[in-house]
Amino acid sequence: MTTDQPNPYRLSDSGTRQISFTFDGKTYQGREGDTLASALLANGVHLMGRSFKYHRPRGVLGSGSEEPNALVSFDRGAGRVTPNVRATTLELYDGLVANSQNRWPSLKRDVGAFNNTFSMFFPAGFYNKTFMWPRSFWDKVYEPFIRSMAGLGLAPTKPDPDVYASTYGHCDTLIVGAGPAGLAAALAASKTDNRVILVDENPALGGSLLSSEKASIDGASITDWLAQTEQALRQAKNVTILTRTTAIGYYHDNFIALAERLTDHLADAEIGQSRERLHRIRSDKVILAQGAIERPLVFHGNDLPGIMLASAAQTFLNRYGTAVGYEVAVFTSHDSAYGAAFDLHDAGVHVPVIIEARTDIDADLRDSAAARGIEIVLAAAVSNCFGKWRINALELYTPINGKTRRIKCDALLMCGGWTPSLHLWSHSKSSIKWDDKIDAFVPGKANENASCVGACNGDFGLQTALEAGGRVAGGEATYTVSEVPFGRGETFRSLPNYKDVSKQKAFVDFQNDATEKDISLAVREGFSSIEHVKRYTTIGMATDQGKTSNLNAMQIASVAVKKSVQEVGLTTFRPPYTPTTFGALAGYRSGDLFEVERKTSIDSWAAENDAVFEPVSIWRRARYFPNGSEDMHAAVARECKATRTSLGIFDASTLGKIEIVGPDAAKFMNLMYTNPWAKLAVGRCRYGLMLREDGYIYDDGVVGRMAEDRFHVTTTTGGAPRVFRHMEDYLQSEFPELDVWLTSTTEQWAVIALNGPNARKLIAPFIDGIDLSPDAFPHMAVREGKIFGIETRLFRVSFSGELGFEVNVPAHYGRAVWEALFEAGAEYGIVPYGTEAMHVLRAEKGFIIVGQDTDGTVTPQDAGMSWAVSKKKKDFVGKRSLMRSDIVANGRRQLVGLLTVDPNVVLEEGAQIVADPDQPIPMDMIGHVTSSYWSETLGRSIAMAVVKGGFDLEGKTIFVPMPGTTHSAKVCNPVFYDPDGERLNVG
Amino acid sequence: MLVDQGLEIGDTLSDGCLTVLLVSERTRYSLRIKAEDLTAFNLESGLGLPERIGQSSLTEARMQLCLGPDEWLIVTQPDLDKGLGAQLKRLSDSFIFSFTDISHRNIALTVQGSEAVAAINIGCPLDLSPEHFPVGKVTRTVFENAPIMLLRTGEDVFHLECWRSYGPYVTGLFARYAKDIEMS
Amino acid sequence: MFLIHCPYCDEDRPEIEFSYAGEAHIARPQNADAISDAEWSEYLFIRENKRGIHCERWWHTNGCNRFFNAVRNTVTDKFIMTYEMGEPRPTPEEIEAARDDD
Amino acid sequence: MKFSARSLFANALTGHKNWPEQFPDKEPEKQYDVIIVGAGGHGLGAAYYLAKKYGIRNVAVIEKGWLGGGNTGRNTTVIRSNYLYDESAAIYDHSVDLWDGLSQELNYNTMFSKRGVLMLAHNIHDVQSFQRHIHANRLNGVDNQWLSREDCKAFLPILDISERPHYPVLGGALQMRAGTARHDSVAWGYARAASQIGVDIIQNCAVTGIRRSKDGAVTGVETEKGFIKANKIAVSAAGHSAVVMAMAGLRFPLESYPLQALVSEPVKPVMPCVVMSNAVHAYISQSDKGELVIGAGTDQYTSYSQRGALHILEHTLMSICELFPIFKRMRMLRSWAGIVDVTPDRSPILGKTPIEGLYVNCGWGTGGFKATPGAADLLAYTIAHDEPHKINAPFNLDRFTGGRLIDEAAAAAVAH
Repeated sequence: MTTDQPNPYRLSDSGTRQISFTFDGKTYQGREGDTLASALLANGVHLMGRSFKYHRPRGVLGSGSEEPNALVSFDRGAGRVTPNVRATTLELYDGLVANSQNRWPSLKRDVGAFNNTFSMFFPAGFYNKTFMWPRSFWDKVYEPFIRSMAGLGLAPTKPDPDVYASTYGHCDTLIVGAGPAGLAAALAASKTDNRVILVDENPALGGSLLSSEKASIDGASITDWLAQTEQALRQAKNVTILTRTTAIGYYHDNFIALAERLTDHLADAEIGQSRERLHRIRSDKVILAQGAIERPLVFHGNDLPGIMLASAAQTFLNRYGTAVGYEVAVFTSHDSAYGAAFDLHDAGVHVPVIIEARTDIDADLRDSAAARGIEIVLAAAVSNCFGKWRINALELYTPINGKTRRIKCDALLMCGGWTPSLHLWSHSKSSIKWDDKIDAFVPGKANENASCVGACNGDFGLQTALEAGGRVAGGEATYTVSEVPFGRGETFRSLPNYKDVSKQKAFVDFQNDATEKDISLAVREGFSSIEHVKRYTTIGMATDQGKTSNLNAMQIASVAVKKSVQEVGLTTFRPPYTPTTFGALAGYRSGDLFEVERKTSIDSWAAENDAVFEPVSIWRRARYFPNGSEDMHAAVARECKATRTSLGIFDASTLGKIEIVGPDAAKFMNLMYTNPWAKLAVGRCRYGLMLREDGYIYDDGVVGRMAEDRFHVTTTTGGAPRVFRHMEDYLQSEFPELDVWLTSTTEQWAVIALNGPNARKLIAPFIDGIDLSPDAFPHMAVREGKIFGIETRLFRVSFSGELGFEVNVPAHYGRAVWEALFEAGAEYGIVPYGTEAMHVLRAEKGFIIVGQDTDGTVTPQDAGMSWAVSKKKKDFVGKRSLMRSDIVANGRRQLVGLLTVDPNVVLEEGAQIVADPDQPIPMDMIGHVTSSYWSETLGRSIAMAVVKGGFDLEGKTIFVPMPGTTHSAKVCNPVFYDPDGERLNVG
Repeated sequence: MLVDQGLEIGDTLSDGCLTVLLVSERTRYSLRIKAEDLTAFNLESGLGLPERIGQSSLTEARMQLCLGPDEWLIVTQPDLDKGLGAQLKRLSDSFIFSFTDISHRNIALTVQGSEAVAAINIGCPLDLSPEHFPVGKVTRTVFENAPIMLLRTGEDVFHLECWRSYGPYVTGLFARYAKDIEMS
Repeated sequence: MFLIHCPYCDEDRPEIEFSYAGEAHIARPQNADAISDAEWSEYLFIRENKRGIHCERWWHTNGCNRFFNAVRNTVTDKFIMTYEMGEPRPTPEEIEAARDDD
Repeated sequence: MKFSARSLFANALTGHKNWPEQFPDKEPEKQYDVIIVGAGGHGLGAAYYLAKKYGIRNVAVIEKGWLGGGNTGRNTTVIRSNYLYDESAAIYDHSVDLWDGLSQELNYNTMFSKRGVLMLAHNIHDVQSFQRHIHANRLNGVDNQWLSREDCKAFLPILDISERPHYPVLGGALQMRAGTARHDSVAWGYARAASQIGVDIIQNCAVTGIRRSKDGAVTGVETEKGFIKANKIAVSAAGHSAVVMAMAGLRFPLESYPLQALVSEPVKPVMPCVVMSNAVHAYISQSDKGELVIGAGTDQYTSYSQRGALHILEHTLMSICELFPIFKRMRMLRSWAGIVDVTPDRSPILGKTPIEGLYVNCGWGTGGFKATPGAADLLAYTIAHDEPHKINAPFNLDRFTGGRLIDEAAAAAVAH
């Protein structure tokens, strides 16, 4: 036996490059192609982690994604630390750094291990039974303590600098798993005209083939067959191969999520290169070839480092050239472990004993063992294991004579049978059924166009898998295979031990430290459903989601509750198959691409002119334009004053716009809005109020009639999409007989609002084709013409109470027209204003903002807008609801104005109103402040509020209790400024 | 045209396999007419609007795209195809239909190259294989958070339209994908 | 993400192009003024919320912009059929004939 | 056997072999005074309070599956009471009052952790809306306070308060008395306590019909285990409420939607409170086990499949990554869905029905867990007195007829 010098447990030099890596601060040598686990094992390091609850020392249990024990923190620099990575799947690169977790200060000296010493006090569910007294200790002592014990790996502390990708994909056949069954399926499918995607979570194709050296397929060695197969598949134009890709979840209608790892295996993974990619695949047909996972045996001491699944040892040997020990014992109840024992023996490892739980085995196996000089002890069990950081001996127990025997070993392999991987199958809501022959669940009826093939279908053995794979993909493949027969096994619901069961620690769920005893306790305490057992013991809830534990738990529970395993059933499989990076699920959609940020065509001007922005739905809007060091208050006061006295300019482009066209347009408008539309003349505008069918205010906006059969509707900025939907819904579902069509034109038009006495003077020189004189173009009118030679829809409307125009121009010209107007406006001291000044100006006039002064529970009557509701129309959406008993009842909250007794007090928006400020808490609140501002124009504060029975309270004083003080205010009409509307005609 | 959106693309994003170009100014009309009137309308107008959802009729000067059972988008090159607006206005005397100028509502991108399909599929959930999405097919769909309209004009060429304020988001996604191609 | 057959596009399209629009075949009362608050609130709020075969409306928002009807099994989430707005509710026999779930 | 550190110690010495069953699974008797349909936290709790406070012990709780297996065991365990309207604040605050001390009351540690719930404001509308809540809560005596952007950062140092274009943090509303509890323990604790005072818990027994007398009053339930007589029947079946009510011939203003949640792998403590962001539909806390517990929005369609779509989770996680860029490398361990029954005004229906002897507790939507003790107590009161308590009186069915809705969702509506 020759070994690698730096790797004392490396049996065969794979010929790949030697590289170095660091684990817990110590540098080791490994080889390219290693996983962290295989490299550590090659160095003779078995202790890789600590368990969750009892902090017990742990080594690898498996060799792949099923691993519950060997979890490490993978560290590639600031913000790039990933906790809880399985050492068995972490691909080694030169310079890799990883650290063990859930231990302090070090893996060998771990303070938390005292939990293990006192584990008898911490059985499953213990926390329900204690920490209750003294009561005050819970918040201050117990709970903080429990929380401090939480978690496995360290939480991240810095933002992740890496980026992620996401994509959609489609295919005819998606094959999950590139073991023999998956490869055979892919080969067969590659010969059709189907589009095929083949995915495997490993870096290489082959699955179990990579661990089975001795077989041959069609006369070729496994290595050669794999190479040929891969070449054939890579050459086939209709096949896409995705390695390092995990199928994480199976969703409705054959929609499968795949997570592809792109850079974790690279020594120089640049920042900016996508780290992972989420594939969202729709496939006509799905072939699941996910194989099976070996089950541990549940016996006292089965969690010491060095004790692992037989198949894991076989994989470490055949795939990584690494011996998990040189004195390797085997404990099994299934034939398949013999192959592992023989491979190890044949590679030069001493196998002192195969402890066989069954009373008899096939003669072939017995002969093969005898030929190798390996002792088999039948009807026996391991009753104890010795060693601190790694097993150094086991105790063999033969119940028939009650004898025990101590056997030295440096590793112990176990095999309790095999569990077909039904995770994705079950995600798809396909059924499963119990198969007595293999003591496991196998696929039942498919709920989608999907099939399971090979070991995950309960069909074991290489030839079986290959042929099943070929057949399921439509091929008639036959393979000539030489293989070690997979054999069969027997399941032992409990293994013999001379110790009392309460003195045993036989682990079922390794990571969560849940034992056979815990299951019995759960059942004893009345937790008879398997879902209860899971939740009570936490079995299956660790980061491996019970891949190695669920079936054992179910079988133990079935004995405890005295039911058949079918009756006990399995807990639900929940996506994802393996833990999946949040960033990958976010994909490209982070930072600037997290959400659309809509900007108007004038936005860039605002940015250049130092606007302060605010988000309004997904639009970015200028909130105010500070001059130099002005604060918002000063800027808004200045903007308002300029608008009231001369001229303000405002970007109103974000308002939603819908063009309503057709001979029945007015009829449709009549149904959608509370106002009457039939008699609105062409060229005139009207304020429109829209309700939901329940009678509450939904949206509002000015509507212009452009022609008999054409309306230009505006909506609130945030309301545009839902108003469009609301209209389409009624048009298509309730009023399909109407000849009318809707077109969203929000972004067709840039809208420049000019308000102030000089508004007309400003535009007059640049307008063609419109008579701007007050008589020809009155307030609430709309005309089509040109401005600066550009087509415009010019509205004479005002949301400020001043003379106002809204210049609509095709969006592309928005900024140019704005700039030209701004330049020309210099002579009037034109001031750009933002949404904040707009809000103040409209509040001074008592105009509502839907969503601020109304909140989805306000009717037109409540808002004092009965004037906008047609009394004559037979029908409009929401009409009937306005007659409901509680809607017409007294005491509804009504929109009023408020003037604080102290004019300098600006009430807080959202502040609550009471009639009696001296009452005790809870107070009887009669309303709240909806809008509140400092009005520079009026030289005092103003507010709008909804108040119970508010219309009748005009002139009365109400109170606004604030922390430490109570403000008083008088209820008034909400039109604070120019109640007769004379300003509309000034200028 | 899109200076205001901070978009000044028109350059190749990555090594020829993916090019995303801003389409120059176009005139666009949304045309709505009941399906039962279409035959007569086509006869009278000579427009030759395609009859089924997803179909298009394409010339250099004009694209006529059927987006819904009663909905067409007509996109024209303004310097090659004048007078459509006037023609539609005339037709409104004889037919009940709707047309609305939305020239400025949309922007258009040409997405082309061997990576065009993959690039669009990063955010568009449709199957863009030629069997499912042949040349000439058009539809509204989504590109992650952006509603888009997608038309295939060639094996590796797509005409993509979206509302103008969605432009930077859409091109931003393409730019990220282009970076992925470059770095991989 | 469902794959939904749009009866107007006559194609299976991904769910994210669609918006769910609630239970189908709820007639808006024509005589709203004449009916009681209770009857009106029934129209507004009462829903079958059927566990099993459910008639519902969808809107092909980012597609052909049409509202349409669907029959879906709310237990399995499988669509049984879709049909154009205005078509009557399919009979139990028609639904049974179209089912391929269980 | 009373649960305590002492009994735990004593049992440890005997190998934990002497713990009795916490809640024996019973076969149904022929008749009960009260039958409660649905053995979630609400139903089990109602049975407990009926027996404990009102002396009505001949009670059965009938469950289709396993107790606590519905929304009780599927939610993200957020508990808070800082609701806007007086009616809502009263009902949820009543619940929080009961949460405090529930462990001692039940002699079962439900692990109510008052770690604080911080709701983030991302735009001016949020700020206005939160201020309105805070002021209303203050005058209602409900704890809720405004934190500035900087205060939020001080309270939760891992919060990213940078000025980003999307969903910047402008401040937040913090309820310190709010927090989380251990969901399973709540169901188990109520089940054990109720069992101990005589309540029968009958699992794996679906109700298939509700029988009524000629004059319309209920007389009992048909079940998979036969007919069981009772003159008072309370339905507390969350997502399946409409299905059960239909058995009595009642149609309800309810729709059932899938609601998904997920947890990450466990990590050491990093998230000391609960954070909610309504604007991006995400909420997050860290369990005592170390998992980040994350709630998503509902799917758009009604369903009973307990299965949701991937894009809902994608959206939730992209929001979480945006709010907490340090979590981008965290990994989703497990995701699942519950069925939430939602009323038109997003407030529950808790009280009598038009049918004599039939009571209902439903429509809690996404907020049912936090209400568990309160809803249970009020349902018990309503059954015992055959009339609602003043706290749940406004949550009647009639409000939909007259229009006096309690619309918390509308009050938070975003517009303009």
